[in-house]
Amino acid sequence: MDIVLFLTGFYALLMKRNLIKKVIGFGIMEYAVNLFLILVGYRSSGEAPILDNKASDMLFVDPLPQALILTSIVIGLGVTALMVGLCIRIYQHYGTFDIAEIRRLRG
Amino acid sequence: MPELYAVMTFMLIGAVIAVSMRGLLSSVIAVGAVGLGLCVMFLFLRAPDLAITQLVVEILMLIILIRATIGRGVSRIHCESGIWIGASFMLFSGVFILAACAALKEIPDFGRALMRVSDFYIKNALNKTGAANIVTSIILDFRAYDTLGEATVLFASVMGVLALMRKKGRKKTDERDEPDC
Amino acid sequence: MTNFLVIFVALPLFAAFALPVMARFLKRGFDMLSAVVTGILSLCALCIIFNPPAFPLVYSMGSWQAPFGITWLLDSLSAFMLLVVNGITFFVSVYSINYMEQYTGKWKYYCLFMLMLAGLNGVVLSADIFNLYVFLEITAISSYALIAFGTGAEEVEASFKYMVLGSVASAFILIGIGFLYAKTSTLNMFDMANVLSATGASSKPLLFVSSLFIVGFGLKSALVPFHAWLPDAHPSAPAPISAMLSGLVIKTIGIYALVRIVFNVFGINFVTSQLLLALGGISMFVGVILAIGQWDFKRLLAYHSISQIGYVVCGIALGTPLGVAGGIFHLLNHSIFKSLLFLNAGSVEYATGTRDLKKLGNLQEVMPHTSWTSLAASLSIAGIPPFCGFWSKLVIIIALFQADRPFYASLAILVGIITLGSFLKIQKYVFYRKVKEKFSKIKEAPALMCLSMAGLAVLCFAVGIFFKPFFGKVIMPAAEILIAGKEYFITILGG
Amino acid sequence: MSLIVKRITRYTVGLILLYGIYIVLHGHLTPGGGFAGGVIISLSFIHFVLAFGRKEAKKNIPEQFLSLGESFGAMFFLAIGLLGITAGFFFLNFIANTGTPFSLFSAGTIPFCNIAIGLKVGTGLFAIFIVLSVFKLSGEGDKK
Repeated sequence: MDIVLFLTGFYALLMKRNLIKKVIGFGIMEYAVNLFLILVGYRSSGEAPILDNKASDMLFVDPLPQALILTSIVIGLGVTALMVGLCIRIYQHYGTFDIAEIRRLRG
Repeated sequence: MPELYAVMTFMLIGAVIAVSMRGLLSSVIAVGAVGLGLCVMFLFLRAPDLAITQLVVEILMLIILIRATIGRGVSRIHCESGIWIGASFMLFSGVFILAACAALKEIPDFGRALMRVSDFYIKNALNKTGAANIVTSIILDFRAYDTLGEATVLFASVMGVLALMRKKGRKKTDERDEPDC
Repeated sequence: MTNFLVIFVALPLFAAFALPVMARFLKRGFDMLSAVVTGILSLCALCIIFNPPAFPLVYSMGSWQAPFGITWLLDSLSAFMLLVVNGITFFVSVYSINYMEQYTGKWKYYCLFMLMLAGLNGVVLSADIFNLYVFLEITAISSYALIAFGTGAEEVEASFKYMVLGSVASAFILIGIGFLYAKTSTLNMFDMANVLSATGASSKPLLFVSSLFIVGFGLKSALVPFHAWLPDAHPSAPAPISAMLSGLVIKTIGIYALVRIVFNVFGINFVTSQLLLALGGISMFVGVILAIGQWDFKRLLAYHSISQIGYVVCGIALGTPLGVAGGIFHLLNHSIFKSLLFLNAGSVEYATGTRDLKKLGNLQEVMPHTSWTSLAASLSIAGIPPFCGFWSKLVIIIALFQADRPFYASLAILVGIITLGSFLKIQKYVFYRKVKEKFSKIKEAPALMCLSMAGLAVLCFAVGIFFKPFFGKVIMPAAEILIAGKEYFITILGG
Repeated sequence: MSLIVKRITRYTVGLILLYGIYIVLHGHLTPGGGFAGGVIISLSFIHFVLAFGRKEAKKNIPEQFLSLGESFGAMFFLAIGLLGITAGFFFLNFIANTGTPFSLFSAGTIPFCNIAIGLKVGTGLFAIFIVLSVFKLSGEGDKK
């Protein structure tokens, strides 16, 4: 199911002709990747990886993928912000978000 | 885990809506719903750190996206790309799904992570670093260098946006020697 | 003294972080900063090459040992890559002191430039697969921003195209990392190689992951089915950035990372090597064919980049010692002469304001320095004997024959001939063709630009002349690491 | 924006800011951390700008401190890493195990890293927002 989500985003990123739709597709794709990573690290009946004063012998879920996802969320945010910036610049130049009309560079 | 499947279905529907909606604003909102679904998912999967981060990042991203789209002429963009590209995409996704399923069989089942390295983190986080939150102790101590990279990515994108949004890209030839800032 | 290594990432990062602050108080001077930083770094890289510490040198961040913390690995391959990256960056940053006068917001340029350098160095040194991804993203994001630095319509569009494809590539790579983590439950490359060979050869997921990585890194390095962004992105960027992108970025975050993972972590097998060889052959051929019809100076060069990357991949994918060495050597040579060519194109554009080959002509009289450096680079890329490009192409072709692949070998020879023709065209149209008195008022490019171009041209020549000791001392040890395959990483973990 | 929004914003901005700072400071004990807290801090500023408009915001938030704050945050973080070298390694947690566990002052360099990242992220994201929205107002209309 996660793969389908990934493919949905991928579809939007590659096929859609609207730039903002492409940004959205990128966002969805990134959600799918993050979801995949967190599913990898889950352990049945595990606890959230935060220690407290009491019990020491608990079963935790894998904390390492969580750290990775934290990083990848941030990277996604950075890329999205830059993409939106580019979109606005493109809109300023062409007056549209449609890539069919933004084909100055070909071949 | 029925609730996981429920949330995942919700996310999938949200994603499909976000991709297929005509109006930009509604698809932005739909993608927000997908993000919230992911946030709930993180909570179910025992990752509160990620849930908080995902929530706030989602809000920020929505604000930025809405600011970017609002007021920009939503010229209706109709026809999709050609049939050939669509067909090749279908082919590619079929192959991708098959290959991924084949590969997924080989990795450990859901809920049974191997955790060779992570056990070390769990056992030693408190007495080696003193932080109660294991995730924090990983990102800021065991793998702090990654976090430096992450901060740098953000810095790069801020600088990139600043550089992109300059008033004027190039100087005219006669004002080359003036200092700028 | 292993802490010495930290300078390669920390110094450019510190410069990048300090630049916004400096720009507030100083009006100029930050252009010198980047030249000084890269100069120091390239001196350090030279020191490592000529006075090597005991290889392989493993540096653990925060004293956490290999599978637990992030580790760096310095061996002869990464030392070689460090030399290439920092050396070329030094020349490019000297060049950009003058060239960037035509743009506004210079400190932002230098800031992004330093970030890019830090990202490249981080990728080269890293021995942790997720850390490699993070630094790859730093490089990629700063290069997206730098391509669009002119903020004109074409620049922005090319950058967007690159960004879409680049983020697809990143997503593929990240999924591949997720699979690997699920399979091996570690992120460290040494440990990963160990686990993968210990759990036996269940090759199906490994094949899937390697195809994910090939797609991802192939997108980043513009191998042919994935090359769509490169001919737009490289010409649109400012000339120093084109030189960086073409000379370093596609190699470091594409080829080097791919090769490191495929050879040293997975261990090369028959299928991947065939796949890579085919990709290399196709890119070699298609790139040069597409280049024939181009009349835009930089775009033509960009297509030639695709083709030359094909040579590199072909050589390395062979897996024989000679082939790998030839591939690595060609990587070095290509980064020298292709950056030089892009810098030449930049100074022609700087002086005349156009890069259309049909409008140029007779620049040899007014821009002598640009002309002779460009001649050296063209001869080098075309494979004329005393220059460096000849030797590496020769080595690759001999290796192809030795490995009993006459088809690829003859393809390589054919592509070499077409390349020669294509660069004769450039030389003729830009520098030697007689045209009317249109360009008589043009001045030669400013001194620092000439200086850096001359430096690179001399390098072109010197590497060709001192081919033999250089090849034996620097290239062969680097190639041996790749040949050693995953056993190499396993021994590092054990020792 | 209407009066109600402005009035409410006046109260909530401070609360959100405080909450962000809390998240940053307690990153090593509870969920959250420098990044999430930093985003919350920047969201509180963005909230303010959205409610009051840019001109009012300019009076209260000096814009030139944004990129300065960002650089200093990043440099601070790098400096913590470099200080580790004095004890032997890059990013060595050189003052680990000094405080008592589960209290605010524990875990060596981790809280400092959190503060640095929080500062950096908060100012940086706010700078992105400001730049993107300012550009929208001024730059449009010169289509080529």
